[in-house]
Amino acid sequence: MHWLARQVLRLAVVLFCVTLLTFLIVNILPGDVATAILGGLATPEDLAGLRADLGLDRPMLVRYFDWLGSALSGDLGRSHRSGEPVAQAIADRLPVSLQLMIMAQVIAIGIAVPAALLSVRRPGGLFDRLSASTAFGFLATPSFMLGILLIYLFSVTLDLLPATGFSPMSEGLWANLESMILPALSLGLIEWTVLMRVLRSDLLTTLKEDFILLARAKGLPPWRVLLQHALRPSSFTLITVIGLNIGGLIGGAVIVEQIFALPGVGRLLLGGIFNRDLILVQGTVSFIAAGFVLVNFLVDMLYAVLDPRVRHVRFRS
Amino acid sequence: MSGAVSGAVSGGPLLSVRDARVGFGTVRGLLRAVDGVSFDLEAGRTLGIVGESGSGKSVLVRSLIGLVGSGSGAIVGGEVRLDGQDVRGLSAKNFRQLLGRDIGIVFQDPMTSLNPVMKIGRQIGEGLRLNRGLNATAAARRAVELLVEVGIPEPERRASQYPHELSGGMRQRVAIAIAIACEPKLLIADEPTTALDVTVQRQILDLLQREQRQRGMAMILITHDLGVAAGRADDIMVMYAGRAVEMAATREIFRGPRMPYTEALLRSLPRLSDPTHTRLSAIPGRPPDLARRGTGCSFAPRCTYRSERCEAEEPVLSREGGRGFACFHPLNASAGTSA
Amino acid sequence: MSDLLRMTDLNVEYPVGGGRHVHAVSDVTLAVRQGETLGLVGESGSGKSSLARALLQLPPPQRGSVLFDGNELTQMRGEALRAVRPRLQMIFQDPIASLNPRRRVAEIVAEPLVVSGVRDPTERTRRVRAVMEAVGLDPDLVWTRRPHEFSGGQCQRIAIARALVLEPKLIVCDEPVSALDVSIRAQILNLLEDMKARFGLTLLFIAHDLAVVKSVSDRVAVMYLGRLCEVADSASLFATPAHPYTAALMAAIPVPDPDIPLGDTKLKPGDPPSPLDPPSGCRFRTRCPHAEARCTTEVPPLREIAAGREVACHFPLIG
Amino acid sequence: MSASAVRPATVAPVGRRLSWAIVLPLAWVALVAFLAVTADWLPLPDPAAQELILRRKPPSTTYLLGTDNLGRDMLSRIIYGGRTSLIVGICAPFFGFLIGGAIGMSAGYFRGKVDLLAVGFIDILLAFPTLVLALTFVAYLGQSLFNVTLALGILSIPAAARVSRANTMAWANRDFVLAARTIGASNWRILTREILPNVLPAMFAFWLVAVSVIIVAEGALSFLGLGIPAPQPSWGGMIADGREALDVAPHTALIPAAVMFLTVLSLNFLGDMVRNLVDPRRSSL
Repeated sequence: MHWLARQVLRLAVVLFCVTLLTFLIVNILPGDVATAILGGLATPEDLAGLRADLGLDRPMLVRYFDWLGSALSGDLGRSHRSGEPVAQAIADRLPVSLQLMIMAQVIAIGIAVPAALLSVRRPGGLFDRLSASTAFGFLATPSFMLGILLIYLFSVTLDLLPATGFSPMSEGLWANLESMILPALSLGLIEWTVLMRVLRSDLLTTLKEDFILLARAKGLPPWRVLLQHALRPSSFTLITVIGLNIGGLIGGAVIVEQIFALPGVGRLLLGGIFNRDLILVQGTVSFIAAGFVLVNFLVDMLYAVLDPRVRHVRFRS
Repeated sequence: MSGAVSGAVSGGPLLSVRDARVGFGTVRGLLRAVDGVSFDLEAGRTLGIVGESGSGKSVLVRSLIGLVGSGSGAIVGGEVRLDGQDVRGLSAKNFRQLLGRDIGIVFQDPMTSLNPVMKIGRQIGEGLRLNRGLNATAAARRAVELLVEVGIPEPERRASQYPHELSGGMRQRVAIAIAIACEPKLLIADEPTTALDVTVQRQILDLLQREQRQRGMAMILITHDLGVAAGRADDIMVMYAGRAVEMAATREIFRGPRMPYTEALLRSLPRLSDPTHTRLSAIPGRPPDLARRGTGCSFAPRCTYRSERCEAEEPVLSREGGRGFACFHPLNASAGTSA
Repeated sequence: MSDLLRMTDLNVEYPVGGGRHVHAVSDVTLAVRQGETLGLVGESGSGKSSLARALLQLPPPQRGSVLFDGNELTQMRGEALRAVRPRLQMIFQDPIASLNPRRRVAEIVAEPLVVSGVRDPTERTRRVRAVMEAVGLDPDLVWTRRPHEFSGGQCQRIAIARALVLEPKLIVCDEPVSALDVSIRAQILNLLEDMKARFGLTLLFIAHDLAVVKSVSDRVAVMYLGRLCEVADSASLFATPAHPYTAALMAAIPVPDPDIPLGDTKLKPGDPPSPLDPPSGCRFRTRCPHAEARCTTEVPPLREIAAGREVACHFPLIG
Repeated sequence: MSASAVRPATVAPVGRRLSWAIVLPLAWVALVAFLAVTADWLPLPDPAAQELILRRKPPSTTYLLGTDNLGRDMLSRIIYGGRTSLIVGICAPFFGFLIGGAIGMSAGYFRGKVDLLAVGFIDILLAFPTLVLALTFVAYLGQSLFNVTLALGILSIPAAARVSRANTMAWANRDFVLAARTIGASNWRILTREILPNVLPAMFAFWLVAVSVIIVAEGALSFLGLGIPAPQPSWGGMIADGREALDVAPHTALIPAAVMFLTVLSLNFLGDMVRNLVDPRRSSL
């Protein structure tokens, strides 16, 4: 498990650097926090008081390690606007963001995989060209634009779904889904295009391999060749891209939560940024980055489980 | 004897190919990869198809069994009969059945011809389940037996491994096990040892030959190595620029080639029996561009015997005493008179 | 004849992940004499290409010395090594990959002159034209074209021209014809022989094909799993191989003559071991028909058994 | 040897023909670029001039594309917004590719410790979801054209570094690089003369796509109100403004959306085409 140990170490180093970098950005960059919080009319005494309150008068690295110490025990500090513990604020809003991203991912994969499989059955054929053009169109549509178009279409014109607002699961599954479907579509309808293109391209490469010819020579019907022989060895880039694209999805979620007024982590972060809520921003950005790093770490593990060649190299004792 | 390639033998050949053609549409026009090749192959015999890269030998054989075609933009023509049955006329389903039951294939590189993410036992058993109706347990048992037969030690353990865990020679043995699993009548070996070392090549060729004899299969052995063909084939077909230029029993080809290309190729080979620094008789020039072929014999520009006729007119494969050659100025005239 | 190149106790290792190392070349001592062609034969994994790269210091070997034309290459770095390089050139297996696809043929052949400081453009043009003509390329036809417009054989001619333009003393040919078509090989082999005579070259000719090696080599060295098995002059090695591996290699070669019966390699069944985990003692013992207990424990040293014949075997087939 | 003969020759790529699929995107990008450059000399109303009585007017002969919530001329704002998008879109990836390209090429060529450092650096920058990092950067740097460009430029470093590193590694293993070393060429000469010309086409294709990605990112920042500061027009900001009047004056959101869509679509088309020319095998992603 030599490899695993090294990966965990690498993960720890990356997490350390990520939180440190967040801390530096929030603290070094120009703009005095105390002035920002109290406004231009505050007296120097008030400003100094607040700085002491926030611990801004101590050296930066000392503050960072203080923060890191408490962060490791689950304490991300308190928002100096609302006084709410940051960890609690994130925990409250996380389910909404997670639901949004999982639904978006399900939509994306649910469209991408069948579309790619149908496309490669006849490369250059009608379905292939149609799905490629559709994908191209969606690829050129930013999520904020798609969100508005969906609102215009389904809420303003057709009046089928609510334009904004969130209904928690406690108000019933349908009400919850009704409020989440447009946000999830705004993300998923863009995400699938990337996944489809990746999978299609890898499938086409795999289908040129000799082992596919051999599978055909065994007398396997085309759909079995595609599903049993081609799909699995073609899905490794897809898995990597799904992991990497979660970053884009998080960014998209920030926007979509804002458009649809969903109480998620992204909106919490935006609020923090607009209010210059230093501790809240520091905590939220670190949390998001750490989550993203962890997901990619897991994807990397999954890779080793799915690809026997990688497993062989990595888990040889 | 040379009956296997002369055609029209009583009882009928196992495989009969007439005027096979494969063309690819390219930016520069139609590329005739295979241009009107005909041959017969009888049960139990080995036909060596010899040619350089681009001679069309692999494309020819793959087109016969439908592995070139849909999707690749290839245009395939000609008639193929296996056991008297018109293969090209079969429905897709019946054709797949024929392919799975009656034809086995071994490709050049066992690294790429085995599925990297599927266990070896399953890859062998797959064809058995599909074409011989075995259930999973029976197929797995048979897969282990086949591994024993192709000379793989610890067959049970190997059956549950993935291809990358085996050496190159072992992988090719697995590929042979897959090819012979359904007791095919025809075994196609497409450069089966080109990716292997000489000492391993020897073992693999021995194995192929043993299986072919034991099972009475017909075999097509595609190779660029005249040495490999000399030791293993009953008959040889030499291909150049998409055409069959000479066909004969192996000994006749090596003793008295009729087509100047065959002769030139044989003479250009360095041999262990020659002393060091023996000057090789190189063939000048290089093979023609298949998309821009002019009139006349494709080999004419490189041929020492060429005449005006060779550049103006295309020689057809003529048959003479059981052997065929496509040349206006055949060599070794004592074996027959020129056409 | 004096030695132009002398490798002593050369060792090449490289990591393959998981803390494991391939022992690609182990304790090889071998000399190439001025003006000769030394053939180096081995199958994949024998370390013959690693050896070639190590003696060019690309990268330098882990241990051992490489004495070339009076210079100890392993001790040299940077500018000093660069000054020696023009005398020591290399030709590669894949001629297409060995030429930069984005540069023109004239630039490719002139590059060694530019790098080694020939500043006068007319002088460069003169020398490039001369060497192109020598290798059978028409300078006016190829000058501004790019490598992809040529076939493999033509590309190999361009690569040979590039190696020759600095008038080197030694050229390492790493499988120079194995990527070429059968009908082209003889052209390139003849060209190498011609160039050797014309420029007074010394060649280290690496190949897996015994017949090709025999046709060009004065002496032959046989490698197996990173160690030398046998070194001898070409005629006696092929007449009476002393090492069981050499004998097996010769018996395994498919001969293009149906009347010569297939030889018996006498090898034990099984595949060659992985270079990651070579056998103890004699590395060939797992497949050798003559192996005894001593072969497991004791590495056979390369020793002289007759004049000009060296073999690394406890039980050589002759002598 | 013969396996290569079996691979069917690829059918002529569609992109190589000069078709509408190239002409239209090229024409659109050229039009947007031309208008953005010449905006100051065109007879356009001031994009910031408000005319509250004339707010939310649909397109007409006076106002070709109508007016927005504050009665500003949409056409003028679209053209000036295009200027913003193009400045950020072109400069930010250029900056990122200059630095990222250098890092990636050094890492891919020298390997070893240099590679380890570079990969670590890339990993850390990649650990931040792009938009989140951009938001944080801009929020604390302050909103200005320069800062937005700088932030997005920094964010394009890791992608550029990855592309150039992967390409460099693929080329650095070729025998012609080894050949250059056997003739004694210096690392600098090998990097600039042998490897760079081979890596550049792939980088260019990627840059074209990066331009469209950055235009979208700038749009997103402006949409959230954290991009180019207010009176200066920007497509993302216009869409955000128009969203408030989606029910009464949908054109205020839909027109800038359509313009942005067409621009991004055109750039993607051109990027895809260049990539196909560079490497026919990697036809997607």
